[in-house]
Amino acid sequence: MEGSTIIFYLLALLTVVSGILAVTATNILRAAISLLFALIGIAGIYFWLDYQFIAAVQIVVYVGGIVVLIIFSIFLTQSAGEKMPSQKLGRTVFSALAAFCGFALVLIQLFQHNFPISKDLTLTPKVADIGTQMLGVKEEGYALPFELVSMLLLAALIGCIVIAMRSKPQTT
Amino acid sequence: MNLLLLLGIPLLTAVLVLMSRNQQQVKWVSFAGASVQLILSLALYYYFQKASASGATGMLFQQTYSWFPTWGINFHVGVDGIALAMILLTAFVVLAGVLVSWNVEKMTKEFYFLLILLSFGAYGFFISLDLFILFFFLEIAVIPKYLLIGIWGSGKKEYSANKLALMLMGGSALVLVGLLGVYFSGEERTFDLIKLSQLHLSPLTQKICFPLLFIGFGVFTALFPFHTWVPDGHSSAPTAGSMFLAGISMKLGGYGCLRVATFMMPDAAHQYAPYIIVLSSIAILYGAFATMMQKDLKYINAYSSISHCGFVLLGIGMLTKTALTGAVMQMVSHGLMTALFFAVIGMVYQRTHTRQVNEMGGLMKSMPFITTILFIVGLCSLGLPGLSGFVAEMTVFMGAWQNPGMFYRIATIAACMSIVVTAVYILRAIGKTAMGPIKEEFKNLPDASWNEKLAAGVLLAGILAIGLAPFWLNDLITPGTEIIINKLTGK
Amino acid sequence: MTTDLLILMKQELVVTFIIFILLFIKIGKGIKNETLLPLIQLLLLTNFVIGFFFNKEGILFGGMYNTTALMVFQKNILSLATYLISLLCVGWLKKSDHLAEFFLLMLSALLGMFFMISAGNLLMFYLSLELATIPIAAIANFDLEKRRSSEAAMKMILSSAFSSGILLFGISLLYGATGTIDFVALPALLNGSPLQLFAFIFLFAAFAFKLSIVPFHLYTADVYEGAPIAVTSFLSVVSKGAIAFIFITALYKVFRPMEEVWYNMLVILSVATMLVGNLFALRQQQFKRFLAFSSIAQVGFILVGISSGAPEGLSAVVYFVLIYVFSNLAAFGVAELISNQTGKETIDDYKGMYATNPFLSWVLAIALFSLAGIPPTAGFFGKLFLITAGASKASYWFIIIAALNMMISLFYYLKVVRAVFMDKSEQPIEKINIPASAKLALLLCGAGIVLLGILSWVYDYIVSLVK
Amino acid sequence: MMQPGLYHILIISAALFFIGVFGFFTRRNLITMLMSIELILNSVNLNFIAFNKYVWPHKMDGLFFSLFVIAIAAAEAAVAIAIIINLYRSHQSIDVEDAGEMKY
Amino acid sequence: MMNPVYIALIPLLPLAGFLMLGLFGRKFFKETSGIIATLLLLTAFGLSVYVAYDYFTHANGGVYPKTIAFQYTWLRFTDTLSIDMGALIDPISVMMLLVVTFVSLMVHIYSLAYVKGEERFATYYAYLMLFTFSMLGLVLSSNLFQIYIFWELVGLSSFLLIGFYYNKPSAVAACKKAFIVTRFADLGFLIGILILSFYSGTLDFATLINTLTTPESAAMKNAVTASFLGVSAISWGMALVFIGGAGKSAMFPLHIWLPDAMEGPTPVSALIHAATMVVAGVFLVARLFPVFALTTPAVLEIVGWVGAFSAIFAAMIACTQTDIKRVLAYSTMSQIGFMLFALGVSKYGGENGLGFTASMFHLFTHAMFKALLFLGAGAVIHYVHSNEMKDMGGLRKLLPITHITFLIACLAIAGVPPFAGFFSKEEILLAAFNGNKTIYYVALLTSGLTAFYMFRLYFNIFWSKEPATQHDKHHGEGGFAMMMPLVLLAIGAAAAGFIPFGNFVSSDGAKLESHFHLAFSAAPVLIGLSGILLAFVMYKKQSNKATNLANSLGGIYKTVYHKFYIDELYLFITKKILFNLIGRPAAWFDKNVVDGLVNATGNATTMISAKIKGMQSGRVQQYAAYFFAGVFGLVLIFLYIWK
Repeated sequence: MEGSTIIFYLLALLTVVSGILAVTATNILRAAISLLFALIGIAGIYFWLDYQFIAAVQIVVYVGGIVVLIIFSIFLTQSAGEKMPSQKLGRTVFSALAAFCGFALVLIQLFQHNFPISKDLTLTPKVADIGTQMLGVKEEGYALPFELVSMLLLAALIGCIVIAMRSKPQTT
Repeated sequence: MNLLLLLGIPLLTAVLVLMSRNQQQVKWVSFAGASVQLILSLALYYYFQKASASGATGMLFQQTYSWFPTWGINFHVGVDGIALAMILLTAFVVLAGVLVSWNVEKMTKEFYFLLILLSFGAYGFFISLDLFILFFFLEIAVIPKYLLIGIWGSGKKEYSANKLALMLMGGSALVLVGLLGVYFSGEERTFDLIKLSQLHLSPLTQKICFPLLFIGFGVFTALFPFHTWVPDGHSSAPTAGSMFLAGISMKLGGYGCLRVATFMMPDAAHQYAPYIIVLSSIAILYGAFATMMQKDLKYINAYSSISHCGFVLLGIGMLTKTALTGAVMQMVSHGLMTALFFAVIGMVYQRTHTRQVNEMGGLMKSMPFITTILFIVGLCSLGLPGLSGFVAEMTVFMGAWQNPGMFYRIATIAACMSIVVTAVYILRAIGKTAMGPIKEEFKNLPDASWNEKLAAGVLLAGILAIGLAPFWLNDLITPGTEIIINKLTGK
Repeated sequence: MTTDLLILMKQELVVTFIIFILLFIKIGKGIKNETLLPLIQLLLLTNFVIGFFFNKEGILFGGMYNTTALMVFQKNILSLATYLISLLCVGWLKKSDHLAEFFLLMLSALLGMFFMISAGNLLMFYLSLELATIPIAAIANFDLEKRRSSEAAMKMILSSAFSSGILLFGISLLYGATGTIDFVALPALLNGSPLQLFAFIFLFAAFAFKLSIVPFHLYTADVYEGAPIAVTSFLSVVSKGAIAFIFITALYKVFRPMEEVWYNMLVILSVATMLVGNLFALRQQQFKRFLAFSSIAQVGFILVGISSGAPEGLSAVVYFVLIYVFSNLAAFGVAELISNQTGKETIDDYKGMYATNPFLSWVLAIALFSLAGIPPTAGFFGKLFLITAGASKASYWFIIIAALNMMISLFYYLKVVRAVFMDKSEQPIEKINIPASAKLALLLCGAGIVLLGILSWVYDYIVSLVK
Repeated sequence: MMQPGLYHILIISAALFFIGVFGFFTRRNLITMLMSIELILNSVNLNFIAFNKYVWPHKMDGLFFSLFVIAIAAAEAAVAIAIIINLYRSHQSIDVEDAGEMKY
Repeated sequence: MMNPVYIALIPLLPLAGFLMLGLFGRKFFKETSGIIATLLLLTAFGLSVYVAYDYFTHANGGVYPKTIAFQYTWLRFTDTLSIDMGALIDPISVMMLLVVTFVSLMVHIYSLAYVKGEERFATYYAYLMLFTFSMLGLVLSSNLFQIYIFWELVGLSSFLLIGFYYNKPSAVAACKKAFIVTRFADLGFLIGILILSFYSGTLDFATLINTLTTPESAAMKNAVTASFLGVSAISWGMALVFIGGAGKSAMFPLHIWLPDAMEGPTPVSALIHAATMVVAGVFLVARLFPVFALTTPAVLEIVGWVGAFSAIFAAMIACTQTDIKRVLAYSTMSQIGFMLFALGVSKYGGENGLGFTASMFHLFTHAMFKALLFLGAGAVIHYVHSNEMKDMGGLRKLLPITHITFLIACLAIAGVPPFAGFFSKEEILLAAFNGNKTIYYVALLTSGLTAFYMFRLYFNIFWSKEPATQHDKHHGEGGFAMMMPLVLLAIGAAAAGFIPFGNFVSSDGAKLESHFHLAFSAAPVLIGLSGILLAFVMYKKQSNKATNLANSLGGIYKTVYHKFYIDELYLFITKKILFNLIGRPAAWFDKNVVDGLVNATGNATTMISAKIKGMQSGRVQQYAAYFFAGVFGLVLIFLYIWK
């Protein structure tokens, strides 16, 4: 077994196990940390695939941004450290079953399909290309979506400010 | 003559009613509008006769305006004798309805507006030659009824209004599906009644669409077992509402059954005729027997309407020329008669504050005019010669008997039997209200006022005009039914 | 390129422009609501008017953005609806502490919808869909001190995030199976393989979620009920309209090779949608919630029209949405006025309203009749054309069910009419003071409801756009 | 064991997806539900990247898609957290069961 | 040929009177309406006389022609079937014109005094005019449907007149009963018309009779071969038409309305329920006689039997009744039975048509003496203010003119020569003797009963006991207006028998010699006289002979007294069966089943709506679960099941 293969399996294990922990841990902070590891694991897989740029973004945005946000919000809502109320067993079992069936179904579909796997697996995107394409306006240019996302971020920002910074005192 | 005038006048009246400043103005505007419309209808009759005399046949005064060209919808109007008869009926009933509502105090403007709107729908329906606008006008007439009953009605009005609106909408839903079936079956996408009637619709289409259309329209005209909106609706409605309901609205269904279902789909008409006849015979007898047990005057008339409208459907189901003519005559006759009946009931109720026959008695003493009208209308209902009911029923019977075959014969005889049952309940009702000893509290009740007299006179004129001299109506209708029957027999 | 850009994207640019104006206003000293609101209304009117000029068809950004006359018209319908909302909800808006932000977010969503309509590939579609959703989730919470408002926002954002996940999963599979996200290239690559179908169903479900199709509709009522009425009306009219447009475009243009599948899906789902929407609407007391379910049922009818798969279906849907804008906004407008001034929101509260508020009652009645599809209101034509379009495939049972559902829906619309006109109440709603702009909007809606059907050239115009 | 390839990654991503779904269904804490959503989005991203890498490497559609998804996820999370915080203020709880006032 | 205008005027004058008095009577002619009506009718009577004179003096080769004076189409059904309004002039219609106008005139005059002071004086005359108009229209009918129309109108006016005292519950009940029972019979008539019109292809009497009596015509073959329940269509048709006639003519079992009809004013009873309307059935059979006799003799035989049975049945009841008008009513029924069985035993043409002539003759004479009886009874009632025999007695001195005229009438009806009834009854008996022996014996017995009950009546009114003192002495006999008709009718009743009736009326229009045999007459006259004698013995003086007899008969008497419980039977049928077994279930069915289904649909919808509300649980996770299930449901359907 090659080294990269081992690395891959380790990453996969990390991702899946922390993912499972993230949705099952009873301590919310622990769940958040597990999520962090799962995201890092995914970033690792990106690296493993030679998609460094996206891996970097993943780490910056997710690990550095979203998870931090989540942890902050955990503190803000004062629920850190408490044990979370557990779900009814019936629903848990049902959900697990549903998820598993869905998982199986998806896998069946994926494996039934014959993906035309490319011969040329060495092609990796270069950061410079990504940059030009991101701001390009012609064919294969992603300037418009980029602008769109910026509008969205603006809107989200304003929305967050208004909602979270509620000035009026609590009435109910 | 421009048929759009028939739509324009009610529309104008409605607008003027909305703009009126006080109750008095509302009433007079409506009265004027209805009168003008009646004159217009009579003028239409005159021009129609003139045109017929000069050899014109089929649909006269046709006008076509493109409306939704994508769908092939045209605003296509025209009249033949059948439609004209219905228009005349509507004009009479509307005028009378406006007159008997003279002392509606509550939301007068809205009341008259809805009345006029309802009549607008009816006129539009009768002159439509395009199935889409026919359907359009059919549905226009539903909501005014709902509101009239719900707002100005009495008794369990909300229940009745709901039931009526829902059942009628259900009926029109079936009509819609039937119409669409017809629409898509032809090579050409058209709603035009005349064009469609010239196509030979495929047997399958006919087989599916005919019952849809017939039952759909049948709901409007109290086809058994879809009649249950009739008693509740009529009894809860205000006087003019009941008049319009029974006098005009139920005729929309009969007219639709004849003009749309039967005319367009002759093969299916033959195929389904036995079912129609069974249902209508049941309606006739069953309605009559059910009437016998009613104690409320309005219920009596409502159930008897079921019975009488059964004759319309029976006539249509018999598929002979005379029977079809009879069906149309019965529509006109029943429209006038039942409107008058409801008007009289309204007048009685207004004075005695009861509609229970057992609580009245001897009213002839204090209100001779009203009871005389009650008598006449009752006699018309039980088919006395000289009044319109007789003419219409006899024409139906005569036409029904033209259809040989034991089944049809037995159905006809069954239908004939209703004349006895009708006599029983009508005489019972009249005997208990108008005759017998009078109660103390009813002794000094006033007789009809001018508007009521005029209203009764208008309708009575119609009833007598048909009853005493039926030939003009017969001559008016027959060319129309001839066309239908030619189509049915494949000539 | 630049002039092309200016002309082809004029509507998007105008909206962006307004957004930035609002942003500067917000950042700057801030203007009183009384002055700001007319300004916004004016800007929105401009936005609407501009839609009628300089129309040109074309493609930008290498196919990511395209526009046609029909798309311009669709966007205009949305602009109009937004303008009407800004007129109708003045009462609530004036009281708002965050007027500028509110419009900023709402217009962002509108911008998202514009882009969604013009989207040329799945990425653009996804992004604009999110742009059209996330800000709305935020403004759903703008009744900041109301519990229900935040609950609604929460349900909206979580549900739509979940649906985004499903959508994205579908898109990723589709991408894997075809290698493209471009709308133009996709149809040729669709061969109906199971995986493609699988992916398509995921996509379809996401559409269904946004359009509130049963069983993906469950968030709708709660969100409608909890959100401020301005947001609810925006959601139910603008958002639904936009999704309907893109949905029908996607099905007709992109997924045409799968027509057999989606036709059957539409039949099943539209029956379910009409039935469930109607059955739930029957039992509602809260007016907004009632309208939510009724709008679900309306969506069922839209599906009937879409199922035709023919240009008639497209034109009928556009026409219906146009009518729906007027009808629904009129109903919401009345509800807003009442709720804002009296705090009453249930149908029982409307009892005996006619005595005190005849104008509002009539507007409400006409709007409800239009929604129920009663002539001569335009709703009749809208619904009839939808059904006619759907009937072209001649499935009698389907059409009968649709037609009978019209009857059920009539029942509950009449329930409201009955409360307003017939029932008596000890404490009817007092006389509502109708602001001028709201009155204008209600009149516009009323006129639209009455005239859109009778004036057939509107429909002809849509048909000419569809071609 | 085989050389890891497309299907391995697809399995991971599918697993993550349904782990997310499971979490979404069972977690009662709103923030943890949000975390489940993040898992779902990440699984999608993984899909995109994998397909881009193994099946359609000549264009970077998948890459860009996942880039934008990350951005959207951030925005979505931000708004969601803002809403959750607001909800917390009014309900004093971030249990999803406590926010079920509107029903039927 | 005479001017059709005259003929048209005969019915139109009363019609004009009806319209005038009906519309404006209460306001403008409150006092004068009686005079106006009488004058109008006098004119009509004059015209009738003129027409009759003109007609019977213009025989064409010994045969009176059937002519149509005028006719115009009223309602056209098909090319051949149409309702035409016209006047058919033949011997029987002319004879009926005379009878109707004459009796009606008498009643009009009589009523001037009798109904005076009544609040609805004008209305009363309007009704009378309406009746006269309808009756004249009926007898003149040239079209089968026309006769039906006037038939109904006659029924209506009868209804109105019986219910004239509308505030009396018994009158209301009686008028309803009369109308409904005859309506029931009319149903048969109507169906009969439908059958006949279909097979003959026409409604016109002349053509119809012609077609249906020509055995070789195609229509005829159809009508004979088409059968239902083993009876040919034509027989059904004629039998059903006869049911209509039997209803109007109060034949068993449709007679129950007639005695109750006596609730109306007495002159009305004289006009409608004795002289004219009730013979409409006889007239109808006579009108269609060729068809009956030539095509459906079996039906004619039924007619005969119904007539004979009704005659004796009614006579028996008449013997027990105490209300004088009811006695007269049953006597009417009995006499009409005579007329009908006379027709029943008759054949068509020549000598064989004796029964026909006899029937018409009896109709004619009966009109005279029965009207007289009723008017006389009216005078008595007017005087004592009661209908019951027990309130009367010994009135012969107080009401001399009434007494004499009444006696003449009694003698006439009892068949005592030389009064009118004797001649007509003789002819009937002779015809019966020739035609059907059983019927003849029944008839003979009935004549005896007739004589008995008539004189029972006579003695009870005018002899029996001394008048009670409470009678209003100075009330008198009612003056000239009431007496004149009595006298005129008495003359008629006494002398009408000498008219050579056979010269004018016969089954085929040809003259028929009278058949008077002294030997044959002996039996009936003797029987009649013995009946009178029995009555004399029992009722001349107040005694308890009658009561004793009644007691000794016991149950039989009771049964007869209660009119064989036919009324109760009807009551049972209508109340228990029609109302309880059909009407009530129908109403119940409508309310609970049909309507119930509609409501159940509504309720079910609401219920389902309540049942599925759990779907909308308010929990966002459950929403997502539904979403998820929806997606995978679609996947399963479209990926696995659908394929």
